[in-house]
Formats: sequence, structure tokens, C-alpha cells
Amino acid sequence: MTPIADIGSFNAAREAGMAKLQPAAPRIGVGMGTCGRGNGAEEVYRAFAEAIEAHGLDIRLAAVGCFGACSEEPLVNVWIPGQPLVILRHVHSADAARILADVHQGRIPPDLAWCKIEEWDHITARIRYGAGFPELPQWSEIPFFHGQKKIVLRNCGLISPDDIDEYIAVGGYQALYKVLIDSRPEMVIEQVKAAKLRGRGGAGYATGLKWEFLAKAKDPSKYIVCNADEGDPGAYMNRNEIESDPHSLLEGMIICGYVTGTQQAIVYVRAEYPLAVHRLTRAVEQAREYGILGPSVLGRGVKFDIELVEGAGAFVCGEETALIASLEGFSGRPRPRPPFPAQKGLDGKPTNINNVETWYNIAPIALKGPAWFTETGSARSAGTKVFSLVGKIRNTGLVEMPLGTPLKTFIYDIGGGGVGECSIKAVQTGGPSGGCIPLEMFDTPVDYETLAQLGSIMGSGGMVVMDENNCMVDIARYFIEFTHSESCGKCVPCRVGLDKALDVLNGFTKGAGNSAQLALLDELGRMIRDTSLCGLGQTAPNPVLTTLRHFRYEFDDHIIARRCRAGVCDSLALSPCENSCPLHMNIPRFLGLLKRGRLEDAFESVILDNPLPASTGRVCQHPCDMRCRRLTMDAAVNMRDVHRFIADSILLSDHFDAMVARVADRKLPPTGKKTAVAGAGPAGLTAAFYLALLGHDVTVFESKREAGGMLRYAIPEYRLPKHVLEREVELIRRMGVKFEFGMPVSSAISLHDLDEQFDAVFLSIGTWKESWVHLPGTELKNVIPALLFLEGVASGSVSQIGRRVAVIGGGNAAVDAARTALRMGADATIVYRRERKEMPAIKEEVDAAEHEGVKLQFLSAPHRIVGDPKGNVRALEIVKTRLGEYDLTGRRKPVPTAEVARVECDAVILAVGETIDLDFARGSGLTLRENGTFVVDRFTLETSRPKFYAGGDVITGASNVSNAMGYGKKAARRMDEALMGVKRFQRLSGGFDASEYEAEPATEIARQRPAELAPAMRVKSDAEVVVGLTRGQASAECGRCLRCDVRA
Amino acid sequence: MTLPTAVTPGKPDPEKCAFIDGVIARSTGRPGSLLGILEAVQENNPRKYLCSSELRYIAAKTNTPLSQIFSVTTFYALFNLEPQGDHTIYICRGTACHARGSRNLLESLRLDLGIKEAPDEGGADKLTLTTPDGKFTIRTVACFGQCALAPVVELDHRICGHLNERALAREVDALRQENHQ
Amino acid sequence: MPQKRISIRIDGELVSTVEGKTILEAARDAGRRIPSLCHMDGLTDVGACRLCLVDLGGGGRLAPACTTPVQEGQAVITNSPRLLAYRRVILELLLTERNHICSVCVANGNCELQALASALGVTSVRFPYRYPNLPLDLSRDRFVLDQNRCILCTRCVRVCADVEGAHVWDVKGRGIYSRLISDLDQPWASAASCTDCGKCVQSCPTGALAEKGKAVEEMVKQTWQVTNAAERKRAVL
Amino acid sequence: MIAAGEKIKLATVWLDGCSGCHMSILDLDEGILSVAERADLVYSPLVDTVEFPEGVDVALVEGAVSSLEDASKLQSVRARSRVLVALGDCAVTGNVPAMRNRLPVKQIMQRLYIEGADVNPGVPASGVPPLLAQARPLHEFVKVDFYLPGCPPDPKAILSVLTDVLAGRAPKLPAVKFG
Repeated sequence: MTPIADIGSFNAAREAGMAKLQPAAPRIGVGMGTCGRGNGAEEVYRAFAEAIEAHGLDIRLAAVGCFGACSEEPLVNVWIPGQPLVILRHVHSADAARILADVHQGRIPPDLAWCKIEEWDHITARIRYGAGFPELPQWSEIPFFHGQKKIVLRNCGLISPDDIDEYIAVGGYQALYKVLIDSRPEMVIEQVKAAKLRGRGGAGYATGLKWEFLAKAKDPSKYIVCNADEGDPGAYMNRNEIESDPHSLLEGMIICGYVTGTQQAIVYVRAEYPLAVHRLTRAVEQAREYGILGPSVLGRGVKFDIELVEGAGAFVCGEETALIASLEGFSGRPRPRPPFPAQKGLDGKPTNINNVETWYNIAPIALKGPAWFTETGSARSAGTKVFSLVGKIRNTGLVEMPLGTPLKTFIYDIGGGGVGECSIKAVQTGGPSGGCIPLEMFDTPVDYETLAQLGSIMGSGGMVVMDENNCMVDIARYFIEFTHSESCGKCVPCRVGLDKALDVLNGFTKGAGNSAQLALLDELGRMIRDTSLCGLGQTAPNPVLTTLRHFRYEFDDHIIARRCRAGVCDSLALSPCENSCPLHMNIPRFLGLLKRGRLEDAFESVILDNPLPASTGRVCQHPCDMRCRRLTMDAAVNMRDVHRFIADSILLSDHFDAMVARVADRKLPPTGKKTAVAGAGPAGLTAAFYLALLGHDVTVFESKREAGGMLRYAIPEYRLPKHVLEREVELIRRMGVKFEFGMPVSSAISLHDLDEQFDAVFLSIGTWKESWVHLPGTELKNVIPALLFLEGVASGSVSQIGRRVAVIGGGNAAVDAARTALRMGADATIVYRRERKEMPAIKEEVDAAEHEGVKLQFLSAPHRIVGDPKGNVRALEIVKTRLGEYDLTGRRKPVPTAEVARVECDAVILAVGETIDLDFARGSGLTLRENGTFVVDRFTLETSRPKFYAGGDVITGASNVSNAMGYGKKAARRMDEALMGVKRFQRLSGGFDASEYEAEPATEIARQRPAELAPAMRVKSDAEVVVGLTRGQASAECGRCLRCDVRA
Repeated sequence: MTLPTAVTPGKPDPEKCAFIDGVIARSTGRPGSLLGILEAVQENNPRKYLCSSELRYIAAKTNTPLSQIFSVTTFYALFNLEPQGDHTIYICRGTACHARGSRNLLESLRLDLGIKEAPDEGGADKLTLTTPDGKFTIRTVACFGQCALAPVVELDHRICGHLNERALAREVDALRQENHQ
Repeated sequence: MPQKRISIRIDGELVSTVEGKTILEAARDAGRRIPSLCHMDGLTDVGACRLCLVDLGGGGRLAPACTTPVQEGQAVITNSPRLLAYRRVILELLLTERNHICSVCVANGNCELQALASALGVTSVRFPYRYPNLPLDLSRDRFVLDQNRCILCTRCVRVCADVEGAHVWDVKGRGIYSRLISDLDQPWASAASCTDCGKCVQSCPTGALAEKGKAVEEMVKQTWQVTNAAERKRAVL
Repeated sequence: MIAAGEKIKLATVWLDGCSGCHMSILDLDEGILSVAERADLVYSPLVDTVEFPEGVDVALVEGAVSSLEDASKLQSVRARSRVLVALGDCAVTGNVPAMRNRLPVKQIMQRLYIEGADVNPGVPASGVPPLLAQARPLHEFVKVDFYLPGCPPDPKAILSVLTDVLAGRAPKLPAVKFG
């Protein structure tokens, strides 16, 4: 290899590179970064190589870097001369042969093709590939790439990192050449200053100023250091940059060396990144061979060389003074500043340290100038930043965005939102030095200052997305555990303070903690932040301080209620299913008992946890399914159908009386306390049942004629046969609960009367008012709220509803109403303004409705109801919507378009949600929130009036049956504690010996599904659609439980 | 006090000394040389650790105080002062891996290999555990930078992404089989 | 070359000092003691204990007085309520870290940690004690190392490396698991590098390094001797 | 706070300590007379009341909490006292009793009663309250109103605290030290 010494030899190298990049034959590039390799890219490469060899094909194969879309790996790019570069995704070694066969014939396999690149802006050069493949989208049209601006990552994934010629071909070392020729080093420093380039390692100090210090330092021996000790968990952009494009780093450093008069440089790179070390070593060797490094850079008489030092695994070495100590052969313990490294750094010499990514911006700035650079980014933070988007997000990978881009663009537009059904709740930025930013603040533009205002930092650009399955207390604990183990131990606040903080946080996650400790943690955090010696300690409390600021309620949950809603802190829960259940049913217990054939014991276990097991076994939203650990193996255990089986087997059998007696035997002795429950819905019935078991006198006041609330009046017969509900109510009655029907609280009996006559009162009157949409035409005949319709059908007062029915809404009530209308012989169409996956209704119910023949019309917002002169409905006019910006629930807002359509119909059912009866609420004299719900203590459910508790929809707004029951159960426990002064609730459910249902290895069988009536049969009657599990199925299903309740 | 380093006094064998001399000669005077020397010597050791005779030899040859060498080798996570198992399994404890359940992986692997809880010293958050038969070493790493593959485990330098407990157990079984052959 | 005189304000009071001094020195010259533990006259400062943090105003970070040079016109606050509260927390943290049982300690009554706790009004500790299980090194004839009392100020490390030139001591591990070691973490008596000079013992602010045979309250450190030795050495160099 | 001029009920409690702090109380010398004028000693190792009485105004508690019995006694002391003073290092820091904390109880018992026994080796099982895993200071169990460190605390400091409390003032501690 001859050194490059003039423009001629420079151009020769460039042409050689171009011939490799765009040869006369097709070229296939396999993405061989570490993440590609982790996904099998090596096998893919080998398969290509072998097949090319075996068939003697004239196809060039190259190992390129990573294109950033980690979730689509392995990525392969294919270039057929004259055509665009096509990116293929999820390529497996088995695909190699057919790809080659296609490419050989000038085709691209359509199933693997993702997008195409017709021309690429390497910033330092433009490379034109060609036009063609009209069926393929441009790369920038892919949501993951849309809006990205690749300055730092300009070459990543397109050129071979092991080949300096290819780098030169795309304009590499041209900036260096220009700078050397221009021979005005101070100009370059001015340009870097004018470009407002700030350190990309996190602190954001102006790079140009640092260079100026170094240039001014008179010492003849000084150092430039590249900090490639990337240690932030969750951030891997530096690894990728070096692995994919090592020469850009070298070029940036050489330019700095020349303009600051420095001859020695060091790259301090993590030993955990072997591939990066390997590629960088190779790049340095090549640069030396070409005379780009060495005694006379590009023949211009400037001396510069680069050494590689492998860090040995210490996060604190990211701190510049610790890094210097490490280079000097000491433990990486930071040193106080002053003196600053620019004055006295490595071996006491002036030293400038910049992060990897900072260096990647140098060549573009030197070539295109500061004005071009500042076009991108925000006013204070110019340019782009590479972020690693990972965690609970659909599209993971490295994204390079202009600084100042709002957070929600990252999360929803590029990241594609949460994984599965889970909703995102926070983003952690800046690694262990950063903080958690809650959903409500996703509008925040991402730059150095705004993140700092939120208590976080930019850091190296890690963005770890957290969803509802992540516990923020655990996350705070995790980060402190990390910094605790990475603390160098030199200064007291960090060494001992973090140990104390970890102690406190460990306690919280185990259910040992109190508010005094919470206050102490806050004080300690501030103290560590303000007094620690180095950046590690000063920022280590950020994850705690931000979670305390933004997620205080989760800390309260752990400390006061001893609950972890996310189900992460396993000492606080029996099992993930129990934790997710609003009633906290001991699910492993009833599964274990039934598995052993102990049906009656299983029933006792179930009924003590849940007084409406047959109803909830049919209509519960079953959050347990989402949390079941079996889900990671095949499918969740069908817990809901098993407890329905258990409940049906007893409630609907002649064991009923005997079992009622057994449950009644558990009643605690009479206490003499009188309690009242307002509302006989799920919450009220549940509270009444437990209050009775606890020995209190219970009277339930209900405005309607029968008990059950929504279960009785809103859920249709075909989902929940009323005779099943009646047995449950009967059981509750036999526990001694008295019912007063036709007695609405406030009109028939006042709160004042209740106060006088009872020792404690539980208000659970539900949400019975249908929300009304302001829509022209709602005054027409046959426009009816869903709840009123369903209630009318349930009570027999409504028996027909026209021939063609349009139902507006996407919740359970909408689906129930449509299916009920179907059973009355009507045609039903559900009109919903968002997409199917966003319907709040239970998925199985939507599917069933569709099978039965309900039509679903999505992205349709009601516009007006068209009537005839007689006041009859003729049609529903709808405006088609499209999905626009993301709202704060992480769903995209439906935006009306100009397109209008008609749904011909003669009746319209409005199912847009229920609200609280505001007249009652206002009349109660209790403190209310703006939406009319009662203000209660989150943990005790006490209202603003002594003795009065509230739960269910009256405090949450319309929710679902199980949530309401959970509140009923909690209220009974809290009321009992207040009445009796001791905690007695646990006494109710004792008496189950764990050995009775010992764990055994789980079986491998698939999830058991209950039989259903054929759709054609269903619509002809009210018969129950889901038949339920057979005994054999139920018992087999129990064997699938992994028994998370058993701890090693 | 039981001291692992006091058990192997004396000088490393001549072959090893020659190797160490070579490494030192190549790196003397270069920045970061001590770390580089220690890394190379550990890599050269068949059990991938630094024994005290090696440490003493390096100290003498590089004119570095013994206590400084010990400080360095215990400060950086990369260095081992104990022999490592035939197979090394690294569990990534980075944030993305944590958010996707790497703690459960670590726990189940520990139970699977029959290793009792780590001793308090050194902290459970940064651990190196070797099975009594010396077949497996479990280690944690702060972050592999493989976050998009979370949760990630490295088995004998092979990265495996998107693992669950069952898949990890299968991988470990495969290593065990390898051992038997 | 005569050093340039400058004036700074310490807690509002105008103080004249010379360029090149640290805030800690300037304050002491002016008769103001800023609490410190890792500082010892004659040794290079490391800014580790953070007790001498002072407020330089302007909303910036707090700065350690021992390593921050004075600057003309500087306004230094050494005793704001925030600083006092932080110092107390630092002492609390140190007291919980190891087993500081003053009543049975050889340095009782002559301990810098104990004296500072008393002076700053630390009468109890709000954080849980760690009670680590730590060894006592009695191997040497004349001296004892009791890890239970060590606060990792590294005065011994520095005096041994910089003044005596032996570098017997260093710190192993990191974070809360940091421990003082001699040579390859071996019994002190077997550390060949030790010259038995005892400078480390005299430099130790607590009872961690002590003369053998001393009973409770008997160990009085002659720190000044070490300081003199260090200054003599510096003068020679 | 104690109203000035009222005769108060004073109690002293001895948990896991050497009784040195009580000796220090006795060392108040003539100071004790001024205290006696203003206070009735209603419970103490020095008097023979068995049950800790209700309505105590000031309780001085010596010693660390080492056994289940200490813990439950301390709970009732706290419940029945208006002002609780942690008296001496054992109560404030754990001090000497806490020196066992680094070792598991079982190991200590083994060493003491089995390996160290000349006759009848065996861990006593009856008549002794079960030890807690660690001896810990009072404030880890109950709220402590004032801390009076020292081993033993200086009698002058005790007197100063008592005088302040008797006068209805928040005690202003003279300079005290651990140890």
C-alpha cells in the first residue's frame, strides 16, 4: 500500500473505493454490527459466501456496518447496477440462495424487501445508486426513518468499516485534506465554535472552547483523548458508530490534532466491545499504511498518531479525571478539579477529552461549515444526536434526530409505541445519571436544557421506554444499585450515601418502608447530588429524585398500601396474577385445589376471594391473562374460565346449600355495628358480603327492583344468564345481608338519615347516566342510549329496535347493544372513530360480535343523524377520520377528513360512555372532583364526610365490574378496621394449608378454550354463547399453572 | 484471614515469564500500559485469571507497587483473581434488559446451576459465581450495549438475545452436553 | 518570586491572602477552621471526605476548600445552614459505615471523627448502621490495623507513597466494598514493602491504625511529626 | 411538653446496657436533689415497680434493643411516656451490645455456650428472652425525643437535660460526644 501524498494518490484511493462500493456486478452488503451478529448475521454472511462460491456467481459480498433498525435485523442491502440500493430485513441464512437467484436475474425478493435508497447523502459526498423498483417505499418513508437526519451515522450500514477505500469513496478524509491544505488551524477552531457543537457525552460543554484551551496550552507534549468507554446501560450508539464507521472517528481526531498542535491521541474503548476494538485497530493500521496517521499526515508534514487503550470495565472511567487516572495505571478514581485536564491532564500534560460521537461531527463541520450545521437542531443545541431507543417499545434501534425534536416523536412516530397491549408510562433518558420523564411530558423537546429542567440529562443518548409493567420504585432501585456498584468509593457521599439510599429503596420494594424514610431519601438524594466529588455521584440521585417527583404515587403504593401495581416487586405480591387481580384472588390456590380434585375447597377459596365468581368468570376483563408468566412460554393460564367452572359447579348444583352453610360458618361473631351500602351493583354487593362475614349488620339500599347493578341491567343474557347472578345474590343474602329495593339514596333515604342510623356507610351507586353526544338529530325517535336500551331489554320493557341499527361507540356497551339488537332480528353496525385495536371492549367480545354478523366500521365519527319529516331515523351520516398526532394516552387522535358517508339505518344507539349522576353527587354535599366523582383517600376510601366511604365507578368514573368489586372489598376491609380498631380481614380466608395444593411441575399442554355456540345458533336466542370449560378441561388447565406463588 | 493471593508464592514458570516480558516490552512507555499488560496476562492464563505470582512478577518488572497492582485488579470488573469456569455465562443487567426481566433470568440460572446466594462481600449486584465443579461461571455485566436484543445473555462469547427462562435453560443444557462429549 | 497578595471574603469578612493558597489554608490563616478529615498538612489533597465543602455563590456547585485555590474577589461561605446540614449527614454516613464503637476504641478522646461529630452536634444517626464484618490485622509487632475504624481518608496511603516512598497501602475494590490493603491484600507483617516507619499510624485520624499495646483512650496521634517530615522532604525536592 | 412547675413522673429503663448510664444518673450528686424536688421516680431498676406505669412524663432509656423482650418493653415505654430520652451510647448507637451484630446469633451462641462451656454445654432455651438478629438503637423501633450520647453520658449533661425538661423547655444539649 502506498501512502497518499498528493491529490492524485488521494483520488486513486477514492476510485478504488468507488469500484468496490458500486462494482460492475451486483453487490450484497450484510449488516455485521454486534446487533446484527446477535441476530444471526454471521450465518447469513456465510450462507451468501458459500452459495456465491458454489455457483460461481458474479456477485460481490461485503460486510457492512449497522443501519440502526435493530428490531429488523439481520439487515442486508442489495445493489444491482443501475437500480436503487434495496434494504432487506429479517434475512435468514436459509434465504441466501433465493436472494442470490433473484439478484442474479435482476430481481429483489418482495417479501424481504423493506425499502430502497435511490441516492444517499453522506454529507461528505452524495452517492447515486439509481432509480427503480417503484413498488418499494423510499427509506425515508418508513416510519422508523422518517424525520431522521443522518450526520453522525452518515456512513453506517452502507460502507464496509474494514475498508478505508470505501470510506474515502464516500468523501472520507476529504475534510482533513482540505483543512491541511488551507493551513489555517485557528479558522477550524472558530468554525467548531460557530457551529455550537456541544459534547455528545452528556454534559454538553462547548467543543470549540475545549479545543481552544488545548491549542493555547504551550506545553509541547499534550494529548487528545477519545472517550469510548460507553458505559451507560441502555446506550450503545458509540459502539455502533465505531463498529460501522471507524474512520470518521479518526478523521475528527486528526483534524483536532492538527488545529490544536497535538501529536498524540488515545482512544479509550471498552473492552466489552471486542468488535469495536477490532475494527478500530484495523482502521488505525490502514490509516497508517495510507500515511493518514504517522510522521507526516497526508504528506503535509504534520505528525499525528493514535493509540488504543482498552478500558477494563468501570463505569466511572467515563468521568474524564477517572479516565486519566486509569490511563496512568491507577484505579479509576476521579480527582478534584481544578486543575482541569486542559491544564493538567494525562501525566500532568494538557489534555482534551471528547466523546466518540462528538468526533463524528467534525469532518462535516469542517467541510460544510458552521452555517450548514446550525441549520439543524434547536437554537441552543445545534446539530443532531444519536439516541438508542430501547425497552418496552415496538421499533428498537439507533435513531439520529435533530436536537429539539419532541419526545413523543421518538416514542410514537419512530418507535411505533408500546409493545403489545401495554401502554407506555415513562422514558428514562441519560442512563444512571438521568431521570424518568413521565408520559404527561412527552411534548418536551429533547435538548440539553429542557431535559435538565425535568431533572434528567441528555447523557449519552439512551432512551429506555417503560410501560405499565415496569415499577418506577424498582427502576429507581435498579439505578441506585447500578451506581452503588459502580461508585469508586473515594468520596463519602457517593460511597456511603448510595449504600443508604439502596438500603431504603430495597426496603420499599420489599414492603418495609415508611414516609419518614421517603423524606430521608429525598434529603439524602439532594445531599449526594450537591456534595459528591465527580459527575457519577452528582448525578446518581437523579433517577430517584425524578421518580420521586413524577411518580410519587407509586412510592406511596409501596409504602402505604404495600402494593406494586406493576407486579415487579415480588415480595409485595403472591404471584403476578394475584397482583393484577382487582380482587387479589389467590389464583394459584384455587387452581392447585381443583387440580387435586378438591372442587368444594376450590369453591370455598374462590368465594372467599370473590363473592361473584360466576359472573366475573364470564365478564371480567381478566387482567391476569396479561400478567401470567406462562405467557412467555405459550399462552396464559385460562384463570377466568377455571373459576367460572368452579363457581358454576357449585352455585348451579345441589351442593349449593351445603356450601353456603360452609361459607356462613366462617362468619365472625356479631359485632353489633350497623353498616349500610348504597347501591347493589358489583361494588356494593361485594362490600356487603364481606361486611356480613366480618360480623356486621348490613343493609343494602338499591333504587332498582333487583340486585346486580350493571350485571343485572347492562350485561345481556347471552353473556351472563340472570339465573346465575341470582344464585350469587342468594348466597350473599344468606350471609345475612338485608336488601331494601326501590330505595334510592338521597331521594328515599338521605345521607343524613344514613349518618344517624348507621355506624359506617359505603356509597357505590355506580354510573348510570349515559354520556350524550352533541349531534344533530339526537332528538329523533329511535335514538337511544345504550344503557337505557340494554336495561329495557333486561327488564322486558323493550322488545324491538328497528331493522337496521347503528351503534356509536367502541366499548363493551356498544358491542353488547349491537349483539342484542342482532338477537332482536336487526342488522347492526358499530361505528367507531378509531381503529379496531383501540376499542376498549374486550377483544373476544368484538370477535364474537363480528362472527355473529355485526358490521364494524372504523375511523368513522358520527356527523349527524338524518331523519324524515315524521321524526324517524333514516340514516347516520359519518365523517371518515384519519389518525393524526398521538395524544397523551399514546393513542393517535382521530382527525376528521372531508370524506362523508352514510349508514342507512332506522335506529341509533349511543354508547359513548357513562357518567356519574351529577344531581345525586352534587346533592350529597361530599367533596367532588371536576367530573363529578367523589374525592376519597386513595388508601382508605374515606370521603370528605366522616363514616362515609365510597368506591367503584363513583370514584373512578365508568370502569368495569372487577375494578368496582375490588373497591367494594377494600372498602369493607377499611370500614372494618375503622369500626373495630384492629385488622381482622385476614381472619376470613385462613384455613387453607399450602400442602393441600403443593406445586408440581407444569404440564406442556396448550391453553384450554371453552366451547361456544355456533354463531348462526347464537343470534336466534338469548342462550349463553360461551358454554364453559368441561371438568376435564378445567382440571387440565390447572396443571398449566407455573405456580409463581411458590418461592425457592 | 484467608488470602487467595498468599497461596501461590514464587515466580511464574519460565514460559509465562517470557510471555509477560514480551507483553511488557511491547507496551512500556505507552499510556494505559498497566491495564493492557494485565489484560494480556489474564487472557493468556488458561483459567482466565491473574494469580499472585503473575501479579508479583508484573509489579517487579514494571516497577509498580504491589498495592497499586492489587488496587487496579480489584477495581476493574474485567480482572479475575479466581480461576474461571469452563463456560462463562454473562447476564446483562443493563436497563433495557432489566426492564425486560433479566433479574429473573439470573435467578433461574443460578438455581438451575445449583449455586447458592452470592456472599455479601462484593455485593450481589456485581457478581461472579462459579459452580463448585468449575464447569460454569455466571457473571453479570453492566450493559453489553445490545439493548435492542434485551434481555441479552452471552454464552462463551456468543450473544443470545430475546431470551426467556426456558430458552436460557436450553442453551445451558447445550453447553452441558458439549461438556459431556 | 514574591507571591501576589489578594483579598477574598470569607463569611462576609475581608481576608487578605496570597495567590496559590487553597481556601482551606486562607481560612485557617484568618483563624477560621473549616472541618475536614482527609486533609492533612504536608500531604497532597484529594477532596474525598467532602466535609470542607464551601459555597462560592452564584448557584454553582459546592467546592472543596482543600483543593480550590483562592481567587481575587472570591466570596466564600463556609457555614450556611445547608453546608452544616450536609456536614452532619457526612458524619452520620461515616459513623454508620463501619463499626465505630468509641467507648472501646484506642483513639477515644483523640479521634478526629469523634471530635467533629461532637463539634457539629451529631448526637444520633438517622441511617441504619451497616455493622460490616471486618477483620483486625494484628500481624505486625508494633502496629495494628483495625478495619472497623477506617474511614478511607487515604491519609496513610498518601503519606506512605509520597513521604515515605514505600507505597505499602492502597485501596482495593470500589464503592462501599473499598478496603485499605497492604501489598497484595496480605497480612501487614508480610508486606515486604513496609519500612515500619509508623508514619501511617501517626497520620490516621481515627483508631484504624494504632500502636500496639495501647488501651482505650491511650492512642494519641503525633500528626505534626509527619507533617514536619513531609515538609522537610518537600523542601529538599 | 411538660408544663413548668408541675411535679412530674420520671422513669428510667434498663435494656441491653451495662447499667453505667444509671450509675451516671447517680453521679448527679447533689443535683439529684433538685430533680427529686420536681419529679417522682415511678419506675426504674432502682425502685421495685414491676409494671411500667401509665402516664409517665419523662423516660430515660439506657441500653440497646437486643431481645424480643427489650423490643416489646420499649414499645410500652413509648406508648406510656410523653418524652423518651435515649440515654447513653447503647441506646443511641447500639454501641457495645451491637458489636455482636456482624455475626449470626447462632454462631455466637455456639461459641459461647457450647465451644466455650466447661460443663453442661448447651444453649439455654428457657428463662431467657430470644435474642434479635441484631442489637439496634432505640430510634429504629420507636420515636425518640432526645438523644444523650456518651459512654456513660456526662452527669452534667443528664442534669442539664433533666433541668430543661422539668422547666418545660426543649433541652439544649451541652457539647457531648460518643464514647
